[in-house]
Amino acid sequence: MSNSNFYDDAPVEAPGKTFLDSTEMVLNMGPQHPSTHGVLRVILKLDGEKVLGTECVIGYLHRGVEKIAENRTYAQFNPYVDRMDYVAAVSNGLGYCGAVEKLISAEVPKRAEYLRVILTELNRLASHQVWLGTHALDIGAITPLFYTFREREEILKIFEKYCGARLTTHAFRIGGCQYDAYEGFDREVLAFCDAQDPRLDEYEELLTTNRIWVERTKGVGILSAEDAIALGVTGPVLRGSGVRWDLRKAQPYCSYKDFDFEIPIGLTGDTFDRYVVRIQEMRQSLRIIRQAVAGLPEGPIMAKVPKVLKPPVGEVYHSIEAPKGELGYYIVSDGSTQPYRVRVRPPSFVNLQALDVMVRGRLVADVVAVIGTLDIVLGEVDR
Amino acid sequence: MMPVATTFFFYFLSIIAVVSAIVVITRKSPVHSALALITTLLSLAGLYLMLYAPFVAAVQIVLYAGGIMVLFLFVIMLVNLEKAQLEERFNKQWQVALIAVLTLGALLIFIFEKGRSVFPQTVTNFPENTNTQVIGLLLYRDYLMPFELASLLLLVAIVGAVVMAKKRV
Amino acid sequence: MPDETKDSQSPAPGQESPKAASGAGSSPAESTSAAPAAPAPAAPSAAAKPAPAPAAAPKPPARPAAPTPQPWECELTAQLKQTYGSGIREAVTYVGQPYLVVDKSIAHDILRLMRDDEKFDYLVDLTCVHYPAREEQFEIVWILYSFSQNIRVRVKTSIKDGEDVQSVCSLWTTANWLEREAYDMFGVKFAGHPDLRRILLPEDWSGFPLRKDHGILQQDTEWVHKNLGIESAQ
Amino acid sequence: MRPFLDYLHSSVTPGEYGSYLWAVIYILIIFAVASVAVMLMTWLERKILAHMQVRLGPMRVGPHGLLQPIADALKLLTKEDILPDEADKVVFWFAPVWVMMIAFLNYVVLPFGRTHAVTDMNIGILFVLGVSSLSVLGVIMAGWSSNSHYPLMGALRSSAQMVSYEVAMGLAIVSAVLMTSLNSTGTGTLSMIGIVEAQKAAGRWYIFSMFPLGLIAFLIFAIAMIAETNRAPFDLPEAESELVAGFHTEYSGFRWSLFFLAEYAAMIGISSVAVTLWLGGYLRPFPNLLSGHSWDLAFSLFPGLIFAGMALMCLIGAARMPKIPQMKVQTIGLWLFGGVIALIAVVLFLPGVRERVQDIFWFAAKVAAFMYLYIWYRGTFPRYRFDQLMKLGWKVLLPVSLAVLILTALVGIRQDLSTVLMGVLR
Repeated sequence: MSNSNFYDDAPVEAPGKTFLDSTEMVLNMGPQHPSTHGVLRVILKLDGEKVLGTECVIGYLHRGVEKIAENRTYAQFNPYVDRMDYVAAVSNGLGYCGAVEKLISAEVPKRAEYLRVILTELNRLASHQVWLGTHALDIGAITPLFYTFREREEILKIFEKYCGARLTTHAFRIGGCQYDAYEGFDREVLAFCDAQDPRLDEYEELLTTNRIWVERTKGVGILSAEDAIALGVTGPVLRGSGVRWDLRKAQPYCSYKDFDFEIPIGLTGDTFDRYVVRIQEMRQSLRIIRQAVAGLPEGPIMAKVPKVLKPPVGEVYHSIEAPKGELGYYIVSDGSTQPYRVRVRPPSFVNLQALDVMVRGRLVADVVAVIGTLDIVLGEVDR
Repeated sequence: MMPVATTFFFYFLSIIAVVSAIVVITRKSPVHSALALITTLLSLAGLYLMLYAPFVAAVQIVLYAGGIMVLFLFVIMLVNLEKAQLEERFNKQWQVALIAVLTLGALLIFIFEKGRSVFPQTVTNFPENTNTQVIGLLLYRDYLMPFELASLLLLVAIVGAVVMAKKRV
Repeated sequence: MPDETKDSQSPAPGQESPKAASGAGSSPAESTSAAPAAPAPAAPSAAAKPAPAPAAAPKPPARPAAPTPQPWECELTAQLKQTYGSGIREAVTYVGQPYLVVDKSIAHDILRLMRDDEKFDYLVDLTCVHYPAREEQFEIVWILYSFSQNIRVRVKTSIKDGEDVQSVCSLWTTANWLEREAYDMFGVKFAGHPDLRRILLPEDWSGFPLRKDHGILQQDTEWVHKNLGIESAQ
Repeated sequence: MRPFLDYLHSSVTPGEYGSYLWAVIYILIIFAVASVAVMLMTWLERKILAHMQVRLGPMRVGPHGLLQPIADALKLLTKEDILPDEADKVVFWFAPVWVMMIAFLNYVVLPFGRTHAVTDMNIGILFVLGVSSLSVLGVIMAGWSSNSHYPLMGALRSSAQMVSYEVAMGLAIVSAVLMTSLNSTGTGTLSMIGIVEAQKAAGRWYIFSMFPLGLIAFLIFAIAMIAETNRAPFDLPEAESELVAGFHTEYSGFRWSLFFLAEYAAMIGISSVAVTLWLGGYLRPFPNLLSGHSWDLAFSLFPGLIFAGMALMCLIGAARMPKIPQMKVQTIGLWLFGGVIALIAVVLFLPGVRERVQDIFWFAAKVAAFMYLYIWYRGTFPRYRFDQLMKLGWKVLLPVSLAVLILTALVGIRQDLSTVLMGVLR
């Protein structure tokens, strides 16, 4: 976790330097820092304000989720996944349930799938709103944070009414949903969508045309499409680099092929593009939610799943498009009630690796902007 | 308006100036030296005020204390010298410094003795509020040509400095 | 492998329905052979031999629709089998997801081939599974994805404890952290990795927690004994 | 005693009057009022920002959180005073004192009214420039002595920023000073009161004279002064998302509150300079156009009326408070507050007070507008990056201010120029 090499090497003066040359400075950003979004520690090698190199130190929030999974039954592990990306708990649940359902070949009823889509897309909105607020705060605009949290609160209220929890929702069960939509669910969701549209315009008014915002984000943290693919980044970061790839379209799961939506992409792969991509994604999410609410079929919400899950021996990899990128679960079953191995493919962890490429040669202020634009959640990075 | 406690303030400022000047050369930490130098400059500005030269005093503060010394500190903080290096650097020069100080002091005393008659015996009171205007007239009317030439020289120096600094990077 | 998508047993893009892959019927024998692991090294051919049963042999499935692994047949596998022969131990699809089990010695070559020739340009994930009962304890899994073909393939290989596996950092930059994590959790060494250090756990951590034989209780007791001076915290 | 009381009938500043006692009294009053203004400013900032951000802000301590600044101050004073082990103790101790001293030193020359300034220095505006150039030293001292990376970077940023923006600021000031020389005698003034009086004589605020030159110079100053006081969007030295708290990261408790106090005092101080130079300082609106005894009377009633209105709002608010036991203390507090304001309103209507205080009122009103702008910027703008800030300072503000200066000079001597040109042509 700590890396002594990097730290020790830095202050040593390079030979041939004269007495008056400025020395490299090693700045330890985090784990207690206002804008590392949790307990990320970034060691920056600086020349004045210019970043010569970065080193991410992670693992402060490591809870051994994958080990826990091996000691829980399939159903028991379900609530644990909520704790990974805690701002998008519903997506985590969707991925895990989907993987187990694939493993046991369960057929989820249509109504449950639509409910899942509605909740997941609401969660995507909530996650993007947290991102937008904190990202703007990192760049110095304090007001958007309060606006986005106001809207997120509405989403959390819907979650609370649906399943009783706000943050770690545990909304889905293996085989469907535990709860049916409550009375007035569709009305409230649609009311939220209608209220959300003008508010997205409001965010854009505050930021998209704001000169300082544009100057701070345009051309900052550029990630070319080739780099993005080589680094394995996914989600809005990949799309911001101009790769039109979204698992919801590429390999539709959970009835996503029923809905009509677009995949916004950026052109240059800079921070501004990723910002625009996420804002557009929020609009697309609203579109999906409207369609799903309108087409919400009647019927059961749970597949016929045995009480004690004993999947056949085998292995499966299932991934979904979480707000942060491709969230995959690789589950190996040995035929017992407990998974033999659960591997989580965390989007934040992989995306965070791109930080070094994106900030090298730029200024300290850009590091903060880039950490914000990667939209990482340390609970998921460290698991 | 009559100034009060002129003598007191004169000696007060002089002592501050001298003491902090000594501190400048005795401190090991360059930042402390720089701060002491700023104190010297400020007390000198106070002395200018007492000489009814408010403009000079203000310029002294703006340029030396506020501008040049800030750049000094800026550089010192950036360079971040090693302590051992400092001691080495500042210990070898004291003999040279002593000779220089003695020579300069002797020169000053000699001039003071020799040219005693040049110094006025009484204080002449300039009207306070015309000081700045007088300087302006001198600079931009009587000595316009030298002033502009000096500006040109400084401009050349700036350009030269930029060019030389550019080469190194 | 253009005809990949036409193969009924392979995942047509976006339609990884479990139904599509479930075979005609299943017998206990077959389902036993569907152990998650690679078969014993002596039996490179995919189908027949029972695995050395990492866990208790699963009971015959209660439901008739339990999926079974099907041989994965397409141009790519045919070509690979031709080139590497018995190096390709298995080429299977299970619930519509194809995977290759290859010999350790050719794993890196195959991965390079997959990236360069077959355009699997995105390394989705790299992980490891521990089977302490086997001789080749660690199964390394590379999950690959091709943007152009929209196919996801797993490549797996097995190594003994203490053996190295060739790093793929030079093929996919993203492997850097993923390999560090696999090393951190399983102690699998990746030869040629630029900076193989622990990533999530502290540098001075002892043991590799995701190994099946990692004693959590024992580690806990050791820690409290050393740091708190008590016998046990349990 | 007689000369002491006689001052009240004079119409000059204590400095001109030569009364040191009165000067000291003025200094004390200004210090007290500025401190209270800073406290009020912190409350206002939190309230206004809160309302911009669809929330309420402080509501618990006193009616509408009015006593929040006092609670904050108490909290800061009782907080543990942490002195970093590796810090340079003397400099660390001295830095906040210096920053505070410098911030309040400006107030010596600020003319709050024709007679309400500690003294009227003939180099007033130069004094302001000199003092503001010294304020950066405190920041550097604080950053360096903390012996920590974030403060050091904050100090480096801030010194670079303040030195850069001082240049543009100085040039903008000079173009305003140039305008004072546009009178029959041809000599300008550097005195703060002199500048305001010159605006009165010229019949217009300098922001409107030589349109748009005055306006551009004012805008340059308005931008530079935000950078000088390290406020959003130029708050890089203390950018909380990058440098934690910049140069005062290592400070806590009382020392930190000195920095805080100094920052707000400097904001008020530099806004006062802007008001003095371009917005007619203490002059009431239209002193020449709407002159005459009745207009004077009407305008002098204004401050009293405003306070009366505020008192009325408070009292109405108090009367409409919910009648529940939990709100009892709050209601009483609001009644008392309204009462105090009403009392102030009554005092402001007294003829003697009315005449002397209205200058201060107009000055304070103009400064308050600036304070609101400061808060508004903070609520609206993201933060500039360091290189962008430097680019703006050196590549935009400096050339523009130089051009404005030269144009102002040319317009100022256009009569002479035309005569010379005509002579050459002939």
